Amino acid sequence: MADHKHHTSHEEHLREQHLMLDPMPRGKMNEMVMESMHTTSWKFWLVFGLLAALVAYALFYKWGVMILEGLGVAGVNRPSYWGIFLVNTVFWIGISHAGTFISAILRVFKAEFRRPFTRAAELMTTFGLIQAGFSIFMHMGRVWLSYWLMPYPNQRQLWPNFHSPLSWDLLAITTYLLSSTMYLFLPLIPDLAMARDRTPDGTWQKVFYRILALGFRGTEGEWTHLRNALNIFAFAIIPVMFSVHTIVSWDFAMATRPGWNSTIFGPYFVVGALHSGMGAVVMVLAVVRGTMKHMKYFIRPEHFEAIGKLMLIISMAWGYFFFNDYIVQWYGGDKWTKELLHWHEAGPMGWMWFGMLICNVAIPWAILWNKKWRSTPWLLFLVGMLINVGMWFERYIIVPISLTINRMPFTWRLYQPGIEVWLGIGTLAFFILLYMAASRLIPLIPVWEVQEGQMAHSLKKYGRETVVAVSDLE
Amino acid sequence: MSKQISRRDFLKLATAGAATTAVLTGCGPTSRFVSREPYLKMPEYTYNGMSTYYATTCRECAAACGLVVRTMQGRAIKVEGNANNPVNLGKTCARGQATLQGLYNPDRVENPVKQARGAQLSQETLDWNAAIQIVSDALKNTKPSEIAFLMGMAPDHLFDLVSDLAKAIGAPAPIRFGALGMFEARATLSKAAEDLFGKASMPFFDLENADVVISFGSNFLETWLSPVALTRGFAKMRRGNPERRGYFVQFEARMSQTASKADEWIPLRPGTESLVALALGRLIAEAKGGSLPPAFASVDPLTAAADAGVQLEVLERLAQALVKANRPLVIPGGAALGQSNGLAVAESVLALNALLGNFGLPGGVFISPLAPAQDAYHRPASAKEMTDFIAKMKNGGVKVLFVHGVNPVFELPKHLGFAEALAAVPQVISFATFPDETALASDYIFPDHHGLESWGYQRAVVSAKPVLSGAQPVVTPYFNTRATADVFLAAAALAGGKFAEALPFADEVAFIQSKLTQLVGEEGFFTAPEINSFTAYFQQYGGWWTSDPALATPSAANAIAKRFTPAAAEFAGEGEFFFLPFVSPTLGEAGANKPWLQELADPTTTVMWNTWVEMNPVTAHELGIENDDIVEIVSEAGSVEAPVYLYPAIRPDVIAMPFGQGHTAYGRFASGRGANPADVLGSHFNEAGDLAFAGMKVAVKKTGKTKVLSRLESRIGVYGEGLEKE
Amino acid sequence: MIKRFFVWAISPMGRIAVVIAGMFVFSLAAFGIYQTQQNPNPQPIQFPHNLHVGLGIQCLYCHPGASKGPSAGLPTISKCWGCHQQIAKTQTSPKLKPMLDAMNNGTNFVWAPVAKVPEFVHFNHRPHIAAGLNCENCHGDMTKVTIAENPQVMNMGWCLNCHRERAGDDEAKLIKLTDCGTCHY
Amino acid sequence: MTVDLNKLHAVGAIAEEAEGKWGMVIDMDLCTGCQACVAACAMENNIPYVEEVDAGYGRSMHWIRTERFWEGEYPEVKMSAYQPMLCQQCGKAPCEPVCPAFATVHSQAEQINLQVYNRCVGTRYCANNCPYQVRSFNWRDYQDSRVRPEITILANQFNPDVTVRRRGVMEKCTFCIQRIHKAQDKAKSEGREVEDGEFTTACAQACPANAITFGRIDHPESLVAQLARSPRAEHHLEELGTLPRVTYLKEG
Repeated sequence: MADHKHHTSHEEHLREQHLMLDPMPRGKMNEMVMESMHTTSWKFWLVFGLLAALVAYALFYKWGVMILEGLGVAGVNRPSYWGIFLVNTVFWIGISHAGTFISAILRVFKAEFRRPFTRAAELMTTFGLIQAGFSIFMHMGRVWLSYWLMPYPNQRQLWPNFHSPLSWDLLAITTYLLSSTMYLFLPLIPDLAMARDRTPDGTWQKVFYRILALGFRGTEGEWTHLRNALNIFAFAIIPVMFSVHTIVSWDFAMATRPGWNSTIFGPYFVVGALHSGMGAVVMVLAVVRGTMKHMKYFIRPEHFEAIGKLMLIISMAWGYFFFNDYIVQWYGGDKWTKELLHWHEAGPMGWMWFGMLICNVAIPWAILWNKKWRSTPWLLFLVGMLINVGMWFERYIIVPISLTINRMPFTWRLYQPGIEVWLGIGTLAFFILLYMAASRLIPLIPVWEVQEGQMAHSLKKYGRETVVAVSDLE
Repeated sequence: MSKQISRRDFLKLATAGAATTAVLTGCGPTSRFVSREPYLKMPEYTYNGMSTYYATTCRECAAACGLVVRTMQGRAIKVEGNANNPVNLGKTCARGQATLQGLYNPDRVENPVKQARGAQLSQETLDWNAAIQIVSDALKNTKPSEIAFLMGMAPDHLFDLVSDLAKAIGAPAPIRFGALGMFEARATLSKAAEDLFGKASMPFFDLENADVVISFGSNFLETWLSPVALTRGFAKMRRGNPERRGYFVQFEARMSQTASKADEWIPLRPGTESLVALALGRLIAEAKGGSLPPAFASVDPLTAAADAGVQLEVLERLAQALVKANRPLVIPGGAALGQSNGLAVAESVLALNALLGNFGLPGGVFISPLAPAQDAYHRPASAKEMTDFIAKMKNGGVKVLFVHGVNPVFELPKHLGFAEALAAVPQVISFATFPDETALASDYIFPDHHGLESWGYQRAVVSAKPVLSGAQPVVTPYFNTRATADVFLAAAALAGGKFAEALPFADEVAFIQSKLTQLVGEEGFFTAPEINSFTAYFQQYGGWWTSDPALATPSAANAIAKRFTPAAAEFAGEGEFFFLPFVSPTLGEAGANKPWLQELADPTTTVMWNTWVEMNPVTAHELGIENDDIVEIVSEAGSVEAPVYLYPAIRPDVIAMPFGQGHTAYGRFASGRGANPADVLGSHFNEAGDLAFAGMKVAVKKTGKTKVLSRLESRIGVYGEGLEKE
Repeated sequence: MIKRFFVWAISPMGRIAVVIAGMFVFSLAAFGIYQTQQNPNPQPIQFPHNLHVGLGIQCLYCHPGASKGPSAGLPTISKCWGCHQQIAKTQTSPKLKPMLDAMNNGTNFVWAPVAKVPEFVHFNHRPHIAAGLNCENCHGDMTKVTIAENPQVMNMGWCLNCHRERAGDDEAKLIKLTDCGTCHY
Repeated sequence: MTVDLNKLHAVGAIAEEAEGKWGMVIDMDLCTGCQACVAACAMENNIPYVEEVDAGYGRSMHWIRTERFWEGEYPEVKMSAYQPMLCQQCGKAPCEPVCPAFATVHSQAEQINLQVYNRCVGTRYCANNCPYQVRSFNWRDYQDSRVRPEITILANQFNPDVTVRRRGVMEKCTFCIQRIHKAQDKAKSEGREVEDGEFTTACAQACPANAITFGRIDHPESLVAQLARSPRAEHHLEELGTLPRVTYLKEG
């Protein structure tokens, strides 16, 4: 950067590269965001319709079939009592992690590059958690009685078992869903107010925005309250986020199964969740940037580059925890655990184990080192997708493949997925569907945050050097 | 008792019960408001919700185990063993337990039908009066010599009744047959006893008191003779003496369930059993010193061992063990007898026992006593006798055939041509409870009750104490069936004349009482002064038996003096494999229509719901055959297809296959499932007339098809499949 | 597109469709509630408990199983006939005609049980009687009703309350009486 | 509202160092693998059959199964002793703490593991966590006559003392708790204690080899307690600290 001869061109280059240095009038930017929401081609509705049909068939119809006929239509068996249902639950909770991570942690650490895509990430949290909820309910043999897992006073004097990790899980996920939805909603209020003001009267959208904007008018007091609330939430939600996936990992780590009974599972799962979540964020950003109007202005290679760096670090961390988990289990020398490790690598699903390592470690390391490559949206989309595949493999290895091996070799048996493949596709389709619907209703770019950032950023000259200056907003 | 419940009431009760049990955790509206109909007349000793227990006899095989059936509101709920009955002393096998699924089987013959030899069970129902008229006409209008009765293995009251009838009208004596008898080679054992002891009877092997047991192919823990009694005997042999654990050695080409419990399983070449037995005898005689008995003089242990593929040291060691044993016992049985030299095997084993001096001693060999009310030992027909009968049928010598309790179309080797012979009989009347292959090939099916709905008695063939096990209905008949004995009695009365004179009884129970009369006043488990109290006790205790064993001691002299010509068995056919069919331990001959027996894992292979071919893995790999590959087994008599199970404990030159599946009829659970090894068996017999079912050589061909066998065991965990070896 | 839906929904046809959809949902709910609330099957005869109990007939005379085993039992028609054949009114009373007909035809009454527990509850009358409970403790005062009615909802809370009360301070008894396996297996 | 967890049986799995109440001894030297116990158990406890495909896919519902392994290769091949595997009624059962609904709880009164079918929501966590893999899940409505018409007739045989389970519910060996209750009820009505050998489980009752013995393991003079003191006695996976109540007697 510093090699440029002319300051003006260097400045232009900086503006071109960094959204924060490339301000735009408030009205124009609002206009752009509104337009991005309203510009909808027939292709969008085609995809939307197809996905809706897919959700109706794969998720709801097939689920109905399974509820009526029993879990026999799925592939679960003895000893793989938990199949893809739990794989998907963990996977979706993992996906949901990156949203909060990007939004809250980066907000707390004042990472400026977060500003244009916090919303997109937070939406992922909420929608991902919904899919996780679907997956866990599908998993249950008698889902119509799932309310029994909630502690409520009843005349039978029965309570859920608070010893069970599943009870903790349920509470953790519910807490996370509620708090992440709140955390999504708070920064949304000014943008909803903006949308409300830019929506003609008499439309249902106007009603929608008016209700949701809670009468936000943008007074100084409102902004102060909002900032305070956001700060509190950003700090408060981080432990919730870590606890959720740690507790999910306890579903496994608290069990007596060989291969599951691992103390490192907590952080291993959290890092794994971030790994897949970041991959998912990058995919969403690439799609949003490629398909929605004006998004090339908001989402720039610099963002991909920054996320790419994060992904690289998380990939390394994941690699470390994987190695740690493996080596500790191997060194433990338990007969059955050794059998299990051997099964992972040399069993019929060994390709998945190697595939997981390639997707989660080898590919990110090979590609994300290069700044140019990690600034390329389509390449990052690819890497994000592979990471998600790899992380899905990881959960698959932990759940059905590990369940194959237990202390009773007479019962070892392979798992062959059945209807749960459809249900998994259904949750994926539902996730995308929700996202598509949201992209037409909710400003995907937190305009006020971007503008706030742009106001704080300026280019200053010290001698011949152009320097980016950031003023403290608080 | 249950007679007081009308059939209609019973059905209603059953439906109400079914409705209440059908809806469980959920609360559908149907379950909420059930109707409960009490008995029209409540038997004074029953209360709602409380069980009543009836003693009866298990009819799943011919062993005559006593049962106590728990009933509740007119439904049979659970089968328990009758602890008083000396045969089983309160124990049951899996087939006995599952007899309830025969009683409440969805595929029973529900009404008398005009079957007209259709492929499916006929829907053309008759009423019982018409049925009795048909039976009566058949009896009256046929020349007695052209009437034939074909019955099951069990020596029961119906056999007595039919025998009396046949004798009175001058018809040939009824023939009893069953696949179990064929695969047990009962005729061979009794012929050997006749040859050596001068009396056709079943030898009795006192397993429970022996301490070193050597068995030649006897599958006494599976289906042989009386498996529950023999299993108990085995357990006592093993652990009955706290000082010493019984030692058990099995010579068999494949590790059967029985062999799997042996301390030593010695795979020998099929057909060399008599050689090995004689060689053992010679080694023992030499070890004991003195003159060499003639029986063992002509065998050379070294060549015998070489022929059998067994090391001479092993035989020497076993000979030493037998000599040192306090109570040695050698048992012949199973496939060893079902070979061309089966009689020689039986005789040489008996001679070996004679040499060991265990005749008449605890843990030794005896002659089974006759059951109460029995004049002589009537063994079931051998396959040779069945072949003669088939020839008679084919030649038009049989005009009317009554079939009860046996399914020869399925059980006899197809090669013998029973089905074709059946077609040559103008009138076939079946009394089958289930629509089996023979029943479907009949003109009429006049269904008998299920065993748990019937009166009767049954003799225990193999028992130290003479046992007459009693049977009584534990529930009212579920369907419109009628006891075959009653049908014959009514038909005879209708026919009048000599028929009515032969069977002057009001009903089945009167006939049974007439037979029991001779036991009144006899010393036994109970003693009753007159017939009515005798019958009451007979029902209450589930039969009558003596208090003390009544075993006879055979004479050892003949056995030891007989000169044997040691020779291996001859095998028919050209193939490279010895073919070893065996009766499925879980299904038996007729268990395939009971879903829970199908669901039971075979003890050795853990296969469920199907037939398999056992093959040594090494041989299979040489032929390029893997697990679950369907192979065709071709013999000179026929061929059959079944999936392969790579069985680690079978000789490489032997393939084995269970008998029990491969039905083409017999209800939804049995038909179209698995394959029948009887289809490849030929018509070779041993000297005693038993089928040389283990005397075939077969070829194995890959078909290119596969069928995954359902196994309980894990192929990963047990065989390490799917894991690359480290 | 969604906007169009709303516009359509305001149109007359749209309103009708919305009303139909609403009625559909409502009737589904109503059906569901009906399914759980429907009345039991009618009794075969309008049996007056009050009259019989008033005559001094003991409960156990007609329901003898209660002191012996799990089920109290419902009487057979022959039990009714034991007394009623000596009562002249039996031959004439229209109320008793069903019994007379059943007796003449050799059929039987199909009672509709009133006091029921679900399939997964294994209730046993005997220990309750042995523990000194009287029939009316659970089944109400039969001198007051004609056809038997259930005075209370027989559910788990009701069972447990009584079990706890009766166990009192006896720890072993409390464990036994509140053990899941006492009723559910 | 205060809740005493003790009274809700929540402590069942936490600590029970006592020897238990009911116990079983299985002599593997006697077991011939004949499956009589399996059939008897199925008949007593209304266990559904699952038919060929499901059975081969590891969905068979046997509450007791006989395991056997191979040692060596032909001709030195040996089969291990038949090992009947059923719920070990652990004193510290791994299945109990993981159930979120208290559907599998420890019976304080009988000191066995209960499976309360009507409370089960089907998370299948207990089955995962069972080191013995002896829990079976109702994958389908195997006992519903609307799904299987033949059940209409077969249901006549159902034991009314045992709940018939529907889809989505976990089940396992109960040590024939219905027989325990019946014997206790009878003994109580006669004002005495249950005697040793007065009743037994369906599997023990059927076993032709008398390989299974059931009774009060906490009464030192009972047959089962005497057998459990045999030098051949061993517990499966004892190292996990599950305190199994089923003792196996080794061969030899």
